[in-house]
Amino acid sequence: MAFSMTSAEYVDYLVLAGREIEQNGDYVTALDAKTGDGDHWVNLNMGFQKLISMEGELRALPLAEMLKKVGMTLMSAIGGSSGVLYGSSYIAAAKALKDRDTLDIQGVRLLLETQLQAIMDRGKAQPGWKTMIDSLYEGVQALSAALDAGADDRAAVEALKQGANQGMEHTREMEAVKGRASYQSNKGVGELDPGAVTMCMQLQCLGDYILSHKL
Amino acid sequence: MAFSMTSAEYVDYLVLAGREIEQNGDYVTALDAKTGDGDHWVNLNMGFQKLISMEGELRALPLAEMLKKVGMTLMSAIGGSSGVLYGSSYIAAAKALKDRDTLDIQGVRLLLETQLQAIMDRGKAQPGWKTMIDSLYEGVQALSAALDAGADDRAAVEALKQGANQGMEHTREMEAVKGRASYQSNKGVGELDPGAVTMCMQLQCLGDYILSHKL
Amino acid sequence: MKKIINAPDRVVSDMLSGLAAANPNVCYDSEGEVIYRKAKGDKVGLVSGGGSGHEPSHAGYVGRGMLDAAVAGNVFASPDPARILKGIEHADSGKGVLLIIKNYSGDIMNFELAGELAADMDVAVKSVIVKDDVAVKESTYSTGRRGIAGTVFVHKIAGARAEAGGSLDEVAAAAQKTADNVRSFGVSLSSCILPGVGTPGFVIGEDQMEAGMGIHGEPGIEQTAMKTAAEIAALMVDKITADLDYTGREAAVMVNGLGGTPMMELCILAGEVDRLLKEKGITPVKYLVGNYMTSLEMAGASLSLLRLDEELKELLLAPCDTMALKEGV
Amino acid sequence: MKKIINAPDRVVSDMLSGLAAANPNVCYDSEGEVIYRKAKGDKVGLVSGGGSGHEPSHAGYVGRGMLDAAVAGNVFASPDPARILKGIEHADSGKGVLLIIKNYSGDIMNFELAGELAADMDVAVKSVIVKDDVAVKESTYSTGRRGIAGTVFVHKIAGARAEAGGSLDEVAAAAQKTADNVRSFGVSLSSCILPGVGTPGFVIGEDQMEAGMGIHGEPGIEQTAMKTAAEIAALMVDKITADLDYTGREAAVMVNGLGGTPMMELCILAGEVDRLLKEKGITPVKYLVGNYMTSLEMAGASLSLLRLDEELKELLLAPCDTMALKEGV
Ligand SMILES: Nc1ncnc2c1ncn2[C@@H]1O[C@H](COP(=O)(O)OP(=O)(O)O)[C@@H](O)[C@H]1O
Ligand SMILES: Nc1ncnc2c1ncn2[C@@H]1O[C@H](COP(=O)(O)OP(=O)(O)O)[C@@H](O)[C@H]1O
Ligand SMILES: [Mg+2]
Ligand SMILES: [Mg+2]
Ligand SMILES: [Mg+2]
Ligand SMILES: [Mg+2]
Repeated sequence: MAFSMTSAEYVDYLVLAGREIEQNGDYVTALDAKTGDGDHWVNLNMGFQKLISMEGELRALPLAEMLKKVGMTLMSAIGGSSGVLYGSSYIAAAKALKDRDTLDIQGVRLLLETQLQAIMDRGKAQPGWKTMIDSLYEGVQALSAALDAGADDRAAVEALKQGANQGMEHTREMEAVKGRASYQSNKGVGELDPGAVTMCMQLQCLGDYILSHKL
Repeated sequence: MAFSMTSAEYVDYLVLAGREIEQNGDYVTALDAKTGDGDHWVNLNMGFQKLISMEGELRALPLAEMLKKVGMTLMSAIGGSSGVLYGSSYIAAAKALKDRDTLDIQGVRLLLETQLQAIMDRGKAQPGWKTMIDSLYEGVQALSAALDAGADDRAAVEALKQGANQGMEHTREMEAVKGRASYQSNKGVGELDPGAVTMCMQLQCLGDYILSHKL
Repeated sequence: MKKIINAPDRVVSDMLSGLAAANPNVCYDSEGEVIYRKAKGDKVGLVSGGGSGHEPSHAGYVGRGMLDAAVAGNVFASPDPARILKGIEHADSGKGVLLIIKNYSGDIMNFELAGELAADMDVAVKSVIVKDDVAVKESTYSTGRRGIAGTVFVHKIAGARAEAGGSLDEVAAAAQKTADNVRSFGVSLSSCILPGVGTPGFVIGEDQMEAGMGIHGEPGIEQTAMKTAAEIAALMVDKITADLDYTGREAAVMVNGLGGTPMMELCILAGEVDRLLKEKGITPVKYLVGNYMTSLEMAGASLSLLRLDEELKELLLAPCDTMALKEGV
Repeated sequence: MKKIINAPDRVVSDMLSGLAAANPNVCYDSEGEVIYRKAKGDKVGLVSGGGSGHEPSHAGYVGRGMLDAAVAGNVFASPDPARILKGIEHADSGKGVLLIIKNYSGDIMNFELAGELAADMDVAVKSVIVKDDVAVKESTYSTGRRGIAGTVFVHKIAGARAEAGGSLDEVAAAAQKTADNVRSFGVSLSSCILPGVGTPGFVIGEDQMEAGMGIHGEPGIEQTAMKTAAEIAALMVDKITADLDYTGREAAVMVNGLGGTPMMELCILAGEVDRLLKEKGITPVKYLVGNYMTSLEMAGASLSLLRLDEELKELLLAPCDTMALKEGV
């Protein structure tokens, strides 16, 4: 079975992701306090709560415009590293998807690949450097591999979820190159990267939304 | 039996008083923290430790010079309210006793009466105002009353000790007029005055020294 | 107790020698624990001081346009008369010396005695007593009000008058006028630890604050639930303006941190104060926001409002060049 | 959490509006969370900024002889490019704008993007990145060293160069030279609480301190037993002078409090630093002792040493008139 997701439905997913993030404050803050400055959750949450407060407005926008608005909003409301990275990723996605009204599985793939590239470009960072990139990178890799191997939508989305989770888990053993964990003498080895954790949460929510509402 | 105390013996008493004060840090500090600024013990102790460190020098001085030196030392090493009050009291005592080499019971009486007057003058304060004056005042009153009634030295010294203790206890119910407890809305009622407590300690030590070494 | 110190009994001398090392315009007299101006002015000398633990008060205000000498006691304890006399000697250039004293029994007694000793040495000495803390009821019978952060305004204005060549009487009059027109009120959120004691003397409960606490941790007028910045500002402004009428007047405003409260919070408080003053028809013409008179590492803040007239305003805005306050760049 | 605030999500705007109320020389742009000079100079514009929580950095340094605009992000989070662009607009008078950036991924990315946007609008923009914290190893591969309190020297010196009419290239060169010659090292004694979080992210044990902690509470290089002021000074001076040779040179010295450490302790530390520098043949010619770049209410301090030559010295001592730093009264 194949799915197709409207702009409004993507906003539904964002609301779910926002709720998920909201509930994980203590956990994420503790992670960022260990290797960073402890503000990742407060600011990311502020960004997503802003999106939730704009839900109506966002739902009414065509896909590309919605993505752009999400990007601008996250960039300004989150600030810090995550703000500009998420902002850039959504603004790039808006460009890449400017001719589409809805997202099918290939659309989701393009969206995520575009976001990945935008984050890598803006962050001057690579997979394996213990950042949010790792969850997204392994998620996108798994999704693409599944699709290239002819998997159906459900299996492809499951692969995305699993890959994202593995990417997040892999950050535990990585040495940080960019971001605050790189200031530590052991480069944060032994701890999950908070940005990878919240990126993974979003990808899980996206997958779950598609699986339960669209497939 | 009558006693006579040399300058060196008075210094022995001061050393004992210094040791007694040293051991009561937590208690006195807690009292001054309740109604004042918590520094009474630190500073008074610093003053008496200074005296102890000068023991040899002090013992060698004639009575009046010793008292003056004690006054100058306490004034500068303690500082604050207690420093200038104790300093003034010893400097006044040195003047009043300048013709004596030793202290008999009348000498002790004169010493304490002079100190009391000096503290009241310098502090512009009266008995009943919840200060160190109250221990000294009631001690001196009891001593004088005993002597006037023909008590022997031992009984007179016992009266001094008991009076001082009562004076200290009475500060609990007094309203502060001078000093930091007067800033409180209830004027410190319900708490002992720290200055009265340390004054009482000294008078107890003085009495005990005379009772056990001189009588 | 975690403090950046060497030893509790060295804090005062270490602090003053460090301050003198950092400030080329002052010297340190270690015998008297006095910080004094290197360039002695041919003018009325200004001496202030008191217990340590209130830094940058008072040594931070020694310099052109403010104090000539600051005398430090032990932590929270007035310096003794001998030290104060040293300060007077350093400040005196033959035109007399004004002592600026905060209203505490200890300070009054020690400064008074020092003044008598100086008079014996034929130095003309006057003194002004600052009692700005409206948390305490004024009284002629008891010690009365404490002197707190408003004292810095007295230093500034008397300093400007002296720098401008005022006589001892004129300088004392300017200082007295300032003292008469300044009111303060403070709140604290935490206690502080005396270096020689090592543990806090009292505890303010989590979610509690103490209104009207003095700068030595002397108990305040009440412990209340922790308030917002707007509520704290309202409390401060209300207490102060209930005591002195500022309506329609210009005012200098000091939002003073007690040592452990960061600039972020002081700025937030200043914003709320500003709004309230304007609502009440008071015109703030000068703000000082920062740590001017502290209580060791205590968290909290005080507000001081100085009611201005043309004379006070001009003197307040006159140049000064000290470590902790500079005006007129 | 006890803070003098109204609400966690209002701290930045409340703080900036309070700061603007208290400082008649600046304006507050609430849309961009920008503090900018009221009197726009006909000169190269200087913009700095970063996460909030470091007050008086950066808004406290806006004024004659230092910054033209300071852009504030959320607590500990870089402002986004749109805000920074606002700051650039306020600072630009047609002679170009220099961005002074502390070396954090977040700040770099946001300021860089803002610079690109400004360039699209034909504003000439250059930037200088400050990385003075020797607690972190420098690296071209990774983010490398953090920028901390030494940044204030960059503001001061670039500001003086701009005020003196320097071109964008000249101002950038002065800023770069300062950044190249300044090194810092910090220790902290306590953690701090983000207003939006409400509880401390970590705890430093009683009798422990963290050496090399950043100004956001990023973990330092080691937790050690609490040291004396003399030992802390030695650690700081050693780490800094091991990284850059100051022997026989003049230096500017900043003893910076992290927010919760009072002036008494900073002065004691300054005294120890002064002694050590002189022992090493380094000549301190200017001291700044106080809270210049804080970490909310964190207890602790950092030392910054700027190696001077004649040019840097002259610019350092040139007049400036800001809320948090005044020179040349
Ligand atoms: N240069 C970078 N490239 C990609 N991701 C980064 C980069 N720098 C930081 N991150 C990610 O951002 C997360 C931290 O985000 P946040 O706490 O919002 O920013 P900050 O580090 O500015 O406080 C890190 O955990 C990491 O995943
Ligand atoms: N004016 C005064 N006259 C007599 N005793 C006083 C006076 N003021 C204070 N005291 C006494 O001094 C004690 C406090 O001493 P101390 O803590 O050294 O001084 P400070 O109040 O300056 O901190 C009080 O408890 C009280 O007994
Ligand atoms: Mg972070
Ligand atoms: Mg006391
Ligand atoms: Mg005291
Ligand atoms: Mg951050």
